[in-house]
Amino acid sequence: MTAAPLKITYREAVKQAIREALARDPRVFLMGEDIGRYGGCYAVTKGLLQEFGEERIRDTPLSESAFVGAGIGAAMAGLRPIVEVMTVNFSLLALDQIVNNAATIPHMSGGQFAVPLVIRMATGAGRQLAAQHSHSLEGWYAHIPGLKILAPATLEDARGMLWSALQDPNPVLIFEHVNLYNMEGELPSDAGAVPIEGAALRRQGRDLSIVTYGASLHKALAAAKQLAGQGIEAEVIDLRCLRPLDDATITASIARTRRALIVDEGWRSGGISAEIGMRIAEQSFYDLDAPPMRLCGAEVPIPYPKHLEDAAIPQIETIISAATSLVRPS
Amino acid sequence: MTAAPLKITYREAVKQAIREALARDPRVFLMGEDIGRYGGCYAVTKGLLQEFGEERIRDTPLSESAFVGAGIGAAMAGLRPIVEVMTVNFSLLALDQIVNNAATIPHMSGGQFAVPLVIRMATGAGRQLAAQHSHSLEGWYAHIPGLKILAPATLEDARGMLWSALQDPNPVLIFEHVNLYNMEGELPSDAGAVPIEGAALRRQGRDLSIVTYGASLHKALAAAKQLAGQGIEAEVIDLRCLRPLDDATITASIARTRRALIVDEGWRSGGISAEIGMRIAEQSFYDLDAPPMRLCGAEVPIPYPKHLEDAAIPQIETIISAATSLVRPS
Amino acid sequence: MTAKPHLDGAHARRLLGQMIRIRLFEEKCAELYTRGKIRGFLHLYIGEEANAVGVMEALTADDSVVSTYREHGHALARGIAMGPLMAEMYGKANGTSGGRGGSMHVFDRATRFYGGNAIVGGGLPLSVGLGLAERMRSGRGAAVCLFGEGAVAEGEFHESLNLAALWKLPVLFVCENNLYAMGSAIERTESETDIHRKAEAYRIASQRVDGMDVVAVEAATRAALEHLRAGEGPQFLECRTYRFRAHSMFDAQLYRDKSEVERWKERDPIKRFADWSVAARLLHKTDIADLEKAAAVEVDQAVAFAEAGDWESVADLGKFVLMDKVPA
Amino acid sequence: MTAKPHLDGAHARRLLGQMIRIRLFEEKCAELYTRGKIRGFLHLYIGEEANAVGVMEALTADDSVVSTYREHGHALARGIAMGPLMAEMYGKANGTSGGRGGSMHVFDRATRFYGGNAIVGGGLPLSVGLGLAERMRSGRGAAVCLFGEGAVAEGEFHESLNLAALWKLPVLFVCENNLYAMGSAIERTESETDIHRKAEAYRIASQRVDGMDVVAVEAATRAALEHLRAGEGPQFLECRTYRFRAHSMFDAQLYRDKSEVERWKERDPIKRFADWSVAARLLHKTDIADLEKAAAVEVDQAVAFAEAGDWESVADLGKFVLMDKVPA
Ligand SMILES: Cc1ncc(C[n+]2csc(CCOP(=O)(O)OP(=O)(O)O)c2C)c(N)n1
Ligand SMILES: Cc1ncc(C[n+]2csc(CCOP(=O)(O)OP(=O)(O)O)c2C)c(N)n1
Ligand SMILES: [Mg+2]
Ligand SMILES: [Mg+2]
Repeated sequence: MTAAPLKITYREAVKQAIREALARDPRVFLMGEDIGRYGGCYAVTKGLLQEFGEERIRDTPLSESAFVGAGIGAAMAGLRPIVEVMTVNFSLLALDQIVNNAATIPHMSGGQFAVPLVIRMATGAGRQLAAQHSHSLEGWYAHIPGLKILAPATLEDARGMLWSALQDPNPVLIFEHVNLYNMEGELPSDAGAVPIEGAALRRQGRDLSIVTYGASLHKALAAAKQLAGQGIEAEVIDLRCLRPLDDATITASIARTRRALIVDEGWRSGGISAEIGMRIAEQSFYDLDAPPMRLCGAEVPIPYPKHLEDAAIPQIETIISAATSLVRPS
Repeated sequence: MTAAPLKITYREAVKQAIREALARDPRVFLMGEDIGRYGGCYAVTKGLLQEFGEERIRDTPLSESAFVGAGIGAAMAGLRPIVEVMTVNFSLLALDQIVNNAATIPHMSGGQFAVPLVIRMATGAGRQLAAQHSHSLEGWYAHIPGLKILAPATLEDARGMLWSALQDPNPVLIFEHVNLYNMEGELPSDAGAVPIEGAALRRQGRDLSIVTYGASLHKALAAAKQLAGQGIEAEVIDLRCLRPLDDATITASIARTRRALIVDEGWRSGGISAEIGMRIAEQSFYDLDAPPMRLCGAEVPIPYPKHLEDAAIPQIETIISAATSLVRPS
Repeated sequence: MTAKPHLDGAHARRLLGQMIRIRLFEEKCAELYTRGKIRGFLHLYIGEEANAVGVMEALTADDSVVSTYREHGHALARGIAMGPLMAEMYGKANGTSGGRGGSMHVFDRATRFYGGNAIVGGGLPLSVGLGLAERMRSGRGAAVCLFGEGAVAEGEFHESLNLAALWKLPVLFVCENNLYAMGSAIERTESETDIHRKAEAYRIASQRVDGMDVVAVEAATRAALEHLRAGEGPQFLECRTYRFRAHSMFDAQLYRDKSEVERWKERDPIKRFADWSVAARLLHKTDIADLEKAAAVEVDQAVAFAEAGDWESVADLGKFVLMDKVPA
Repeated sequence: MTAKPHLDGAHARRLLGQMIRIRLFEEKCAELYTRGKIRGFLHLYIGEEANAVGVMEALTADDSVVSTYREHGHALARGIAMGPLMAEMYGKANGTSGGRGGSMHVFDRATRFYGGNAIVGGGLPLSVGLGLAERMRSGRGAAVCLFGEGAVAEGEFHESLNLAALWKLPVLFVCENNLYAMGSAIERTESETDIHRKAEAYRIASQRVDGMDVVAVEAATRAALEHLRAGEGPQFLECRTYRFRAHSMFDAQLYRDKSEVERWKERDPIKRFADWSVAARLLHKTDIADLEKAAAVEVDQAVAFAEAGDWESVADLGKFVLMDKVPA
């Protein structure tokens, strides 16, 4: 029996997850820029410093490489750090630590050391923050063996993935889309952990499968609703986890719908949609009635003005028209 | 009329290209770790310090971010730096500068500033240097708009791409596979610049198209030779340039062969082969007699022992068996 | 050593006028932000104007400037026209960067303004490259790199200072130490809080200056540039300053006391310099009113310029991702 | 301050024995490299043995160690058995890291040896994390981070030292300054060549020590650890040393004079300490011969152990890419 659902934001769901982790496991602590006194760039961690104190809520200097690396070391030594890199844009400064240490040491040491580290970061465009603050690189990170890559799109996942990620012996990167923080919905007050593997079928349909994740999931669902009005029934898959990918759910869906549209905000060439599309081509080739299609971010540094930013990433309308052209080619 | 061909190594071809650039354009200079006194980690730049002096052959401290960023600044100010990042493994430390400055500023500044910078790096596995020194990330870099990504596989390209890259107004990354430096061949003594766009058909065939680049090209050609003995004629495409990709050459080849095998040493998921495979699925779907296939690096940090390293990357034998299974499925 | 610059009335008017222009421009920006005309991140420089004006007053056209996301003051003081700057804040095509950069990414080729940069510390390596180019071409210019004290913790600071010093490049590092990086007080981010002393660890000559005193900043900059142009290598300036406003428009300022802000406001660089100029009989009270009026008019015109601007066509979204030539 | 450790015969024998073990192990490695038994990059520590031995002698089992690609000496002195170490050089499954790491990536959980690291500066942030874990669990251990002077130029050095000092973490930074980073002499890479003074820019207490003198290194390490364990925060040790061999097996050593190498060889830490021990009547000449013999036997056994090892099965290539549990 689940408790009564409460109205809550995605931001609040993440915060509850962090608070629960801190309360349940003394090895858990938080580290990142302005997570304490400032309350977090996106206000996710507001109040936690007061509640848990400075030892466990650690404001860091602007030193992405050092504090991510310190998180790796602390995890190797048995703690369970949650490192917040304020946004994915700044994570490039810590990439060497993530790739060459976190993702590599377990294998390279012959399994002697695990890196049970969670790194959270905000990702995505849509707030007119321009080229250096609007990257969508979660799909890019999904190239790295040794990492697990999560992209919670729903309140349940925002609330439930963190605890599972902390139980995982591997470095887990959680990408929270900036445009989701204010999203409201209902969540049972006793909502708990959810598994961090497997995709979720968020909508059933028969005419095409829309494969997506993160903020684009909600655009895809809105598009699917409108498409239904036109007689096109889209199945919508939320990947949830970008590494490892859940091939089975995708393959099964395409066996039903025979058409695939993959949607992500990242740059098209070499993005996660390419991987998914190629897997579909490899595994579902004979099930397909049409070539797999993808709708991605334009291959440009994201510009500041709203009309250009909007034009640079998938929107409900562009999803609808892509889906329509896939199902009803002219 | 070209001059008589001379026997020469890939290493020497790169050096000739650098030397020519230094001699022809006073704005060109070289900067990187141990390129001067030491003579270059792979001996590519040996002797250039003596020839061109300290102002133009600049040994840098171990500061990848700063000297790559300095290259960007110098290029913006009108010079033509060639920055050597000793190997791609260390380039992660400079990634913020490459992505957020070099690739972004021209667009973000509304076209006011160009970044006519060339960054050279060694890439690839195969020398038993283990996980932190064996990355193949050129395909990963190809995700970034604003960059051009080159992978010279032949002596002609090693000799000729650099000058063209220096004429290009955009940041160009040149990836030289470590296993190619000792490759010998013949090159006309007056070999000059070659265009830095477009793939090259290195072998013609009718049964399948092998799409590859870099060190894998030579494995693919060797495999194609053996396949011919079995009656399978493989066409072999050398991508040469990983960003932008030359779709037309690939598409035309597949229209002839109806089968595609993509080979690269990088990790499979989210690698360049995924992008190429997806493009083939998108553009050549109805030309294909079989799903596009890829043969990539195993998704592991590359281990030190030779047998495991060999097993982790495509080899002539695995290319042959992949090609065979594609053309003659059991 | 250059002495404190001998100020005449014109000089005082210029300094004060620049500071007032910046102040009024930014107050208007804040207003336009609440009206939704400016979006994204907006970082105001209010309270710190003396730094930009003092530094830029000492530069020549040969010098180049590398800035941060808090760069409106730097841009205006460097000579970028207010209309295109405001249009950039709007994201209009008649903005300095064609509207693509917005508040954080003002670029201007004509004044050698190498950009606002939204990656903390991201501009430091660029400035080393600009200095290197200057040196290799035997130019007379300096590369002036402005950054906040928060950037000092980044590895780029360390690598850049070492490289500039090692190669004796003409780079002037200007650290605008406003005591906070977002909500992090410097005591909470630096084990050594006396920043200008860090420069010594690279053997870079450094000065600390009162960043609320425009004349002091100008004098220190001139002194530094003199050493620099004499071939003595990079110079370092720490300007002790304070931002009166929030870090950005999203900041509830939980991390500092109102009283602290009020104390610093008593040292408002504009009021202070205006009072002093009047007391020193360099300016008349009416001069000040005139400057304020002129700046207000200029701001209104800038808004009108921005309002009248066009939006870039969506068709041009991909333009300049790859350049087809190096701009002359 | 701890005084210079009072050496007895057993202590001297231990120090000398360790240095001899390292030397003979590595001379064997060089030989095995030319025979193709060891491949990839091989970085020898010959000449620098006093650092590893002096530092490790002062550590306890609670301490953890973060090292570099030049770590055979660190590993042996820390107590990693020679057999598995040699097997790792071969890439055999009975190696310390199951053979996957090779020369540059020795890991050993039992001795808290957190790895050789082939990214220069890459281990520094890890050590900060190890120190943090120790602090948060109120442990008594120190995180000891060894790195070359070349790493000092990396941003990671700067960020890590600041963070460790800011949080007063129990990290002992040991810079093995052998004057060269590959072919780059320190004067060509650092604007301030007196490295231990850089530590001061982070308010980290630092000592410089003769890295060719094992007793001095041990004493300095003990002193540093005493401060560290008293809660005084990170400590910094600069060991002035020299590598007698090439950077790696691919290095033609164009960048330094043979005579310079010869001069340093006169200060060979093994010979020097052996002579001193005999002169001080702590050891007898026969003791030294015994130590050499024992080490030679141990090396032969290590080679036999490595030779006898199996190759990891190709089927296990993907094992541990993702761990299925955290090792206990
Ligand atoms: C690399 C990086 N990390 C984090 C941020 C987020 N951020 C933007 S401004 C800022 C504070 C910078 O403080 P400071 O350098 O002192 O400059 P100030 O804002 O005070 O002018 C932070 C943390 C960023 N933009 N870049
Ligand atoms: C980030 C990075 N850049 C470059 C290299 C190549 N490299 C390996 S060792 C080395 C020199 C390091 O010198 P130092 O830190 O003094 O250590 P030493 O070899 O003298 O012990 C270089 C440049 C590397 N491994 N990592
Ligand atoms: Mg600040
Ligand atoms: Mg060294």
